[in-house]
Amino acid sequence: MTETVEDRTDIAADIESVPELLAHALRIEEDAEERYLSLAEQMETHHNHEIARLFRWFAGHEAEHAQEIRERMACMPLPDIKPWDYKWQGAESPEAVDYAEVRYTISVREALELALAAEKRAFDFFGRIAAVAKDPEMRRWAAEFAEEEAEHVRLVEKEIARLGPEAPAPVEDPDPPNEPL
Amino acid sequence: MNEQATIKRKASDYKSEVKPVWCPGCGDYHVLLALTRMLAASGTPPEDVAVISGIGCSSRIPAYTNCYGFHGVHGRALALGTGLKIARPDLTVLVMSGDGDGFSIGGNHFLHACRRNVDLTYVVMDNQVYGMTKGQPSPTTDPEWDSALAPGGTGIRPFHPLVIALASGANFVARAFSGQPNETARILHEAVMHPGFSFVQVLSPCVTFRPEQAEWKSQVHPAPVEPTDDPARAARRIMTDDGFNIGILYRGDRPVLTARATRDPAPVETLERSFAT
Amino acid sequence: MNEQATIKRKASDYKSEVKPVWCPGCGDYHVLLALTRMLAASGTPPEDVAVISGIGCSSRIPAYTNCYGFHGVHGRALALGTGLKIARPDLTVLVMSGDGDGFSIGGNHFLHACRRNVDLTYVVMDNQVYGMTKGQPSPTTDPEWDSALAPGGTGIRPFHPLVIALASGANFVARAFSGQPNETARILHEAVMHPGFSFVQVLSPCVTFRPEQAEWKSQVHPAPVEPTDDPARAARRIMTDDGFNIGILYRGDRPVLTARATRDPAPVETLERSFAT
Amino acid sequence: MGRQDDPAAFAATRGRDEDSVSLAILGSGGAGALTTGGLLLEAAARRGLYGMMTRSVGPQIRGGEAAAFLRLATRPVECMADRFDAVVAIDWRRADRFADEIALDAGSLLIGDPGKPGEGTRAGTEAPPPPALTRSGAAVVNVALSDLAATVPGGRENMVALGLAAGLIGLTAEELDGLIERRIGPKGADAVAASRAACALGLDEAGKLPRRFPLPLPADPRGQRWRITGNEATGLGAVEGGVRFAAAYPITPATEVLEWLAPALRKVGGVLVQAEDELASINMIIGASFGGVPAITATSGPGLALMIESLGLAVASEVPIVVVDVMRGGPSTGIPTKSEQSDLNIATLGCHGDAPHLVLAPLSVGDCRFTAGWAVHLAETLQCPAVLLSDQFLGQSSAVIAPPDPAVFATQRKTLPRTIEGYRRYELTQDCISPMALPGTAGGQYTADGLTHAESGLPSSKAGDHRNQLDKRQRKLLEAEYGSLWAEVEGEGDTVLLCWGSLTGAAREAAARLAAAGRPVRLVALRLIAPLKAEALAEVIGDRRVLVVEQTHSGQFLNYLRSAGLLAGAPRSLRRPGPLPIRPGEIEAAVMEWSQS
Amino acid sequence: MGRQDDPAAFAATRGRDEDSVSLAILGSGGAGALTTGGLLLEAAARRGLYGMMTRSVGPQIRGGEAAAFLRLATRPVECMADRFDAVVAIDWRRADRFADEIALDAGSLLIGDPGKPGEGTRAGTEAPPPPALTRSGAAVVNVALSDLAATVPGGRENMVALGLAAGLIGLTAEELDGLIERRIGPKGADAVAASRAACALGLDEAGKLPRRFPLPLPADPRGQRWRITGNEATGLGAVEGGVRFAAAYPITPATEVLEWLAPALRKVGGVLVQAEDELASINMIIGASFGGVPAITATSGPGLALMIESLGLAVASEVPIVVVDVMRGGPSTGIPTKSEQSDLNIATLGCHGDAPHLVLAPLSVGDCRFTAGWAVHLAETLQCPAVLLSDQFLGQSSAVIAPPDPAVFATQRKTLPRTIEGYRRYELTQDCISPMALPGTAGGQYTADGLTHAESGLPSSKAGDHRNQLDKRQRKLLEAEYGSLWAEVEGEGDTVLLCWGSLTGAAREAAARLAAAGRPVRLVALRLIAPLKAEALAEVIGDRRVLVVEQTHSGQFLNYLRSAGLLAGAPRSLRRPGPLPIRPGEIEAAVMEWSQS
Ligand SMILES: Cc1ncc(C[n+]2csc(CCOP(=O)(O)OP(=O)(O)O)c2C)c(N)n1
Ligand SMILES: Cc1ncc(C[n+]2csc(CCOP(=O)(O)OP(=O)(O)O)c2C)c(N)n1
Ligand code: SF4
Ligand code: SF4
Ligand SMILES: [Mg+2]
Ligand SMILES: [Mg+2]
Repeated sequence: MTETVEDRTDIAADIESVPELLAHALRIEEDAEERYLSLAEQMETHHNHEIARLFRWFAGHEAEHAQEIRERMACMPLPDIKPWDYKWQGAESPEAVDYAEVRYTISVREALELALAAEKRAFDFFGRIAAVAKDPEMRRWAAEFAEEEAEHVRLVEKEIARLGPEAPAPVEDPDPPNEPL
Repeated sequence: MNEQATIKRKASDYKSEVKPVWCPGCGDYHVLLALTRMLAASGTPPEDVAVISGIGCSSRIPAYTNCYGFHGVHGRALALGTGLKIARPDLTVLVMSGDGDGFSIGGNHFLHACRRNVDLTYVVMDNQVYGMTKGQPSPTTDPEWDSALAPGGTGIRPFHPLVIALASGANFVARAFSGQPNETARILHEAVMHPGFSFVQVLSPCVTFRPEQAEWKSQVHPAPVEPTDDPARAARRIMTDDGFNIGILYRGDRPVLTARATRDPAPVETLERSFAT
Repeated sequence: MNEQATIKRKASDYKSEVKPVWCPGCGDYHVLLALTRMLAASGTPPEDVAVISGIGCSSRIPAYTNCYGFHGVHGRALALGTGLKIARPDLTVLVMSGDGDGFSIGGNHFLHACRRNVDLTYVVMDNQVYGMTKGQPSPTTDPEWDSALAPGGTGIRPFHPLVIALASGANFVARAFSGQPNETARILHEAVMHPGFSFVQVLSPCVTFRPEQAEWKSQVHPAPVEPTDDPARAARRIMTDDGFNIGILYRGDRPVLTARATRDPAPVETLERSFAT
Repeated sequence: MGRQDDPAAFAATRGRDEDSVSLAILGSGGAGALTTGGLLLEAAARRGLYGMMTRSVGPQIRGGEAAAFLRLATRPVECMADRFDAVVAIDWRRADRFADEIALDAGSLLIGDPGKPGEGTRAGTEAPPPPALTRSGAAVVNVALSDLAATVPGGRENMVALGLAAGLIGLTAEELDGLIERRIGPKGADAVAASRAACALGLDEAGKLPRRFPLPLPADPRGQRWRITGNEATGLGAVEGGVRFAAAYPITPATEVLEWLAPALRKVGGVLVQAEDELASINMIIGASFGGVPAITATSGPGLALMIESLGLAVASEVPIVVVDVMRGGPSTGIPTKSEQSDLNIATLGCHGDAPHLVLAPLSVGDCRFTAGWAVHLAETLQCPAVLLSDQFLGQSSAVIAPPDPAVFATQRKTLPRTIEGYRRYELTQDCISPMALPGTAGGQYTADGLTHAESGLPSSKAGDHRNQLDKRQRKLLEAEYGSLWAEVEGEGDTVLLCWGSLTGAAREAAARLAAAGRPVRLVALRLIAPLKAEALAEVIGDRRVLVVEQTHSGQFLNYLRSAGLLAGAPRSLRRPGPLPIRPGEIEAAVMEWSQS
Repeated sequence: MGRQDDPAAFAATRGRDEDSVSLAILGSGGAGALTTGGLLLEAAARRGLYGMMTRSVGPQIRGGEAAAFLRLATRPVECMADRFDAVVAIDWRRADRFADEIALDAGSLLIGDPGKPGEGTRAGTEAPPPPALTRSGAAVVNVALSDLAATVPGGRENMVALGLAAGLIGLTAEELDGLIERRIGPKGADAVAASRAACALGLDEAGKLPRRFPLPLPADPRGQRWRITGNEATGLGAVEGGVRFAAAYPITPATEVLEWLAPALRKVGGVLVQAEDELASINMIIGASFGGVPAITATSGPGLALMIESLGLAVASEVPIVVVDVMRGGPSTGIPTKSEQSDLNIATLGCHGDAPHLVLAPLSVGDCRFTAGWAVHLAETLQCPAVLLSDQFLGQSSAVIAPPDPAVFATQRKTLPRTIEGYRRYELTQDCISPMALPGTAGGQYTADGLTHAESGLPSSKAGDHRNQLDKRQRKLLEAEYGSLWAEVEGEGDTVLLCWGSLTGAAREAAARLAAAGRPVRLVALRLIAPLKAEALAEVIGDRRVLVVEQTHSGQFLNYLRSAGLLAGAPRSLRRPGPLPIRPGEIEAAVMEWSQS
């Protein structure tokens, strides 16, 4: 009842079974998809259409991913886990971009870097389970998920590389609130 | 109306089609997330939930949910929610408001809702500023914060919502941080489950007028001790904490105010009797 | 305007010709006595004192004094007094109100006046009932007290004014009993002298609607310990006392909010400059 | 000082009303004048008479000077008379304070204890009643009430006064005995005996009076009588109309509505909550009604002022509520214990923005029952707040009447019965009423909003949405069916007496007298103030000239009617602010005067 | 949809205004449309032109779609024009949202980046602007702003747009360079260079446009110009009028009054306090003014509603205060960012009881200065609250004008200079103004009261006292000297255009055009709403027919005038609620139509 986030910082290691692991994996992808969609909507509402498209593209990826997992575990009953009982290491499922990191003037590079960080967190999550789980089958699953995330990381890194080395100037808001008339 | 409570629901079932107009980066997105996750976990059908608010950026939240909602006038959400809950005890009533709405203009209702202890949950999305009216100091704003309305700062001691809640008799008192949506969902869940008046202050940054609140992420930390059921102790703790203790801080067991409806109501005609001479 | 402060004055110099319409036996007579004695002792000329009130039996007090008075609307005395004191820092401002006026409809101003810490004195004549409207429960009324509006009692936890005052930042907190007019005068005197917002709850029985309050006389007792300057400690003490501790319970030293008026004001014409293109 | 302010001068011009008798019973600090008045009213009711009692008290919470004003009659009465037949003073001490309110003439009697003269009257040189009363020419009768009471062990002056007053109007010892038995019985046999004896002494004294005003039996002596105040009747009508939730913040003179509702609602399965202030009370009832439970609050001017912002919310979000305003003297704190009709402005036009809503006014104490019920019915069916403008006179007068009509309607809020696809809370419909989903109805979820919204309820700042919803909310009121209930229209004549609310009783009585005097007028008393049935009103007025009667200083009612383009042809205005009521004779006189001019 | 709601249909019937040019600059999320508009306005001001800019934004707090509407002219302008000459879109994305507000015709230009078409427009098949704009027949001109900007290192689209718009109205490169230097200078030389270069590209593009609307120099090019909003002007006028205390609770669109006052008051030795709510803010200013310091607060409809109870207190206790209501769309939360005149009811008649007080309305952005000062003067001299009815249009429009008139009065509250025997605060005096003792004055002690009181200030429920004080408070307003300031009366003709407040600009422009067209009318614009100068108004109307123009749904102004017995002969009403303003051409058309019928 009274345990708190911090208490659970390192509890990814506590995942005890394959179904539990799969439930986490599925949640990770679903959350990531949902988050990207929501961010895309925000960008549309605030007219940053370029980034909106980018987020939708990521969302599509995550959706595919989630679907794959769903198909693979179709006959495996997964445990019903309350949002706060997932064994993440941080405040949120690792692959979801933190809402707080996003501004409406965000640039492509910044968006990609956020995505990269998210993919890396997911990779770390699975990687850690793959390293510490006792159940070999869990390790196998985790390693497989970790590899997929690694694939994503490379993909995003490639995109960032394509942007070229020079960092684009941060976009300032030419219509700040309270602009005097 | 709870017959469908066993259907498994997803957080998205509690979200409406309406796209929020909050600034990207606003903490309120996380609060919405936490709210819908909490409701999904509770399984209460969306039609049995009412989300009541006042006016402010934060108070826009009802229309973003798929529950019944009331976007009332500035500062009166708690009174409206109280009337609703007493009249319709079958509903889950969440009152959601901002620090301006809830602690400035709505301060009196806060005091008296705590005392009254009706079984509802009060969530204040605290960004220490009036967001909607573009950046004036709220009761929880730092006295030094410079703004157009208070150049150089207000010089006024911030309002301490948790202490006031305790002092006025809230039955459940917690602090959450929007950047931890799952923990926030858990706290909201406990708040809803706890009988009586539950108060949750959610630190929810305003990226636009208080960009410095991005720091909160690294400042929050779990409350170091268990929740207590002793209000004096809880108050002392909270009065001396750093404002970033996250968790459930107090759980009381005061009797809940209910409508005391008669089990078998008399027919209205019986009321005439007293007038006969 | 204090040049006459050395003239020796009597309590009666602070009483007007107007005969109170309070019920004989009402505690408010004693409060009036304490007030005028205090003022006489302070020597402040009556024209430099303003007594501001709301609506209620207790709120009738200004016209019974020979000071400037404002008998405002129900619940808003503190706001009115705050405006007056900020605009006219040279005056001694006393805001005097009842438990309904001050804690029910006026609760929000109480919270924020405590925070704001303007140098005025707030006296609430608490009889735990709405006297003027003939006997309804007030926020400080016992939950079991039976009345026409709440047959069998409200079932609601009483409001704890001193705790709320502390929690909101009052700079001086005391409890007095009208039946001890000299002690009350002393407490009021200290309250007025103390810089910042001072709050004094005066238990002042209503003989008409709460005749049982005649008992208070034997229930009150001096606070067993010295006033503290630690609000958390003061709160703990008060939260656990029996409600009849009389005396000064807390003295703080928060900075007083003043108008921050410029020493040498600029001519109004200078304001035009910003509009020129 | 005009004639209106000088009751004596005024009374002198009026005759006695043959069907009724009017008494004032006075006393200071605990003399029991109000109790005496109440007992007398009850005795009259038992005999099948009709009647009305109002009271006036000093500023003291208790123990102040008090007056009970009674009018007892063989036919229904809805206002006080022009003059008093007699004043019975248990003591004369502060009788001067009530002089304004007691119109007397040479036919009146001033009966009281010579041992307790008025303040400032010089013993020996002057009669014990204060000059403000004696200068009417009324006959002074000294009855040593306190000496008489002293002859009975445990006897009290007010019981002697009761007997005296009862005798004055022709009640019998038997009638009084029964009353005393019922009322004093619980205090034991000794008390009953003492009261009876004291009362009998009073009855004896009555026999010696120079004049008496005995009332015959009423036309229907066996008819049932209720003793009820307007505030109680308002509560009753509201509950009958379906109200099951009330939020309360006490205020004079509305508190009794709330105090009546508290136990009554509990009995019938409803609930009353005490709020921290009026801002809370109106929002609580909006919340309850949003949840589907018909809801009410009651207040007076200052409280209504605080509710105004949220009244607009109820208009915009289309949540039915009933707000009772029992008006008192204004502005600001004003005169809390006296009647005035000066909240008409705020009730009709007090909201910011264009916020059409219902405003109704009961036309008599008994009509509070009907009009309150109708207010609930209209609010519920039209999804709109209704302000019920009662006043201190209606609210706090104790009337003895035949049981008043209840409002019987098939009240049904137009709700969303079941899930429909694409539900829009604020849909533009034929009758301008949008079906309202109640929480708990699956598929009906929406967010009620005070922001300008589209049909869906979502905020919109589009000109079309704004206008559509404004149109809808205006039209639903204008096009609703009010039948003939919007006003009472009585009689024929070349003049219309146009009034509203509590002045109806006086106007009706004036109309009756004018008819009897061969100068018939048409009475038009508005029960529905807003929306104003302007066309119907223009029609019942026709080309008659109009005398607008109201209890305000600025002529709020007159102005309101004119704002609708009515009364183009020089209407006359008979108006006065509180605290003194406008008497039937004044209205009669105004019509007569106009006829002569 | 009537013609009024269809700007295209409407614009088609109107001609171009030769003295002014009207531009809309659009953009979404951070495109910089508002900044661009502001710069353009400033450039125009520097040239000695006149102008006005309003803005419209999406519901997002920032990063939403935004539009700057500009009208620049060689003569003073007080309203927006009927139609726009050109739209410059940095992008077309949510341009549809503003279509209602942008009246265009075949003579207009739609200039924008083809690479950023409107949402939902099908690339290739349709022009980039949304159909809602193109169906006006306006010519579409594609200018690849973003490609152009990309050719300049650090160049931004909105700077290209600035150059384009500047070129369109005939501003020169030199004028723009100076502007950029001043505004961008602080960001460094690179930024200045980039902006200049981008701007120059825009100017070049302007040269290629099919049409341009160059403005000549104004008649008085060397005249001083102020750039000011109505909210700022209100603050300025108030301080000039003597205000030294303000209490604030933020609300759109009044916040800027308060935010302007905060530092300004501090500068001149006054103070602004932020209150916890509007109940507090009005009571704070009552307190300050009771202490002798002229005091103000500013709010909008919802806040005014909360202040109503205490406004009545200020009336009854005769404490001067000024309450600014910057009106927005109502009822309830309504449309906070759009203008409406629908708080007339609450401002004039919103109090409970009879509570006469001052209501004033500024007639233009610049007049906010004068009328605010006059409001302070009247409040102080008449010891009465004044409500100043500004609105979102006046308050938030940025105007370029000649320095407006200040209100210069010898404002002096009638105070008690020294001790007098038997001082009575509410004494009945000849001019109905009772000398007011300020705290600190020995012998002047009294208790101000909202209860009905005697001259002494002590509570009274006597009819005479009540009436005397009601009379006095009414008469002091009615008999005060307002000179000719109560209204602007201009021109002759058989028709009166009757309006108030912010609609004056449009009505005045309509009157000028009608006069030019040989159909002169008389303009009557009320600055003093209450007390209504009914006789003077009747006189200036004479037997002319009357067109009442107002921005409400229910015709509040019309009804208010009729309530005073005015306008008996069938007036016409031209009215519409917000958010769309009533344009001069509509008023002109209504008069023309009436003439023909
Ligand atoms: C009666 C009234 N007063 C003032 C306002 C203006 N107003 C709207 S929201 C707001 C403050 C909102 O602050 P908060 O509750 O902290 O919400 P946030 O926008 O920060 O989430 C104010 C003052 C109003 N709508 N109604
Ligand atoms: C706005 C408003 N609401 C309600 C009232 C009615 N009212 C007058 S005094 C009072 C309560 C007074 O109680 P308290 O302050 O405790 O004073 P007491 O009479 O007990 O001394 C109330 C509810 C009012 N005058 N104004
Ligand atoms: S202004 Fe602040 S509170 Fe409002 S939406 Fe933006 S970030 Fe959130
Ligand atoms: S009612 Fe109570 S509070 Fe009022 S004067 Fe009488 S004793 Fe005092
Ligand atoms: Mg906030
Ligand atoms: Mg009390």
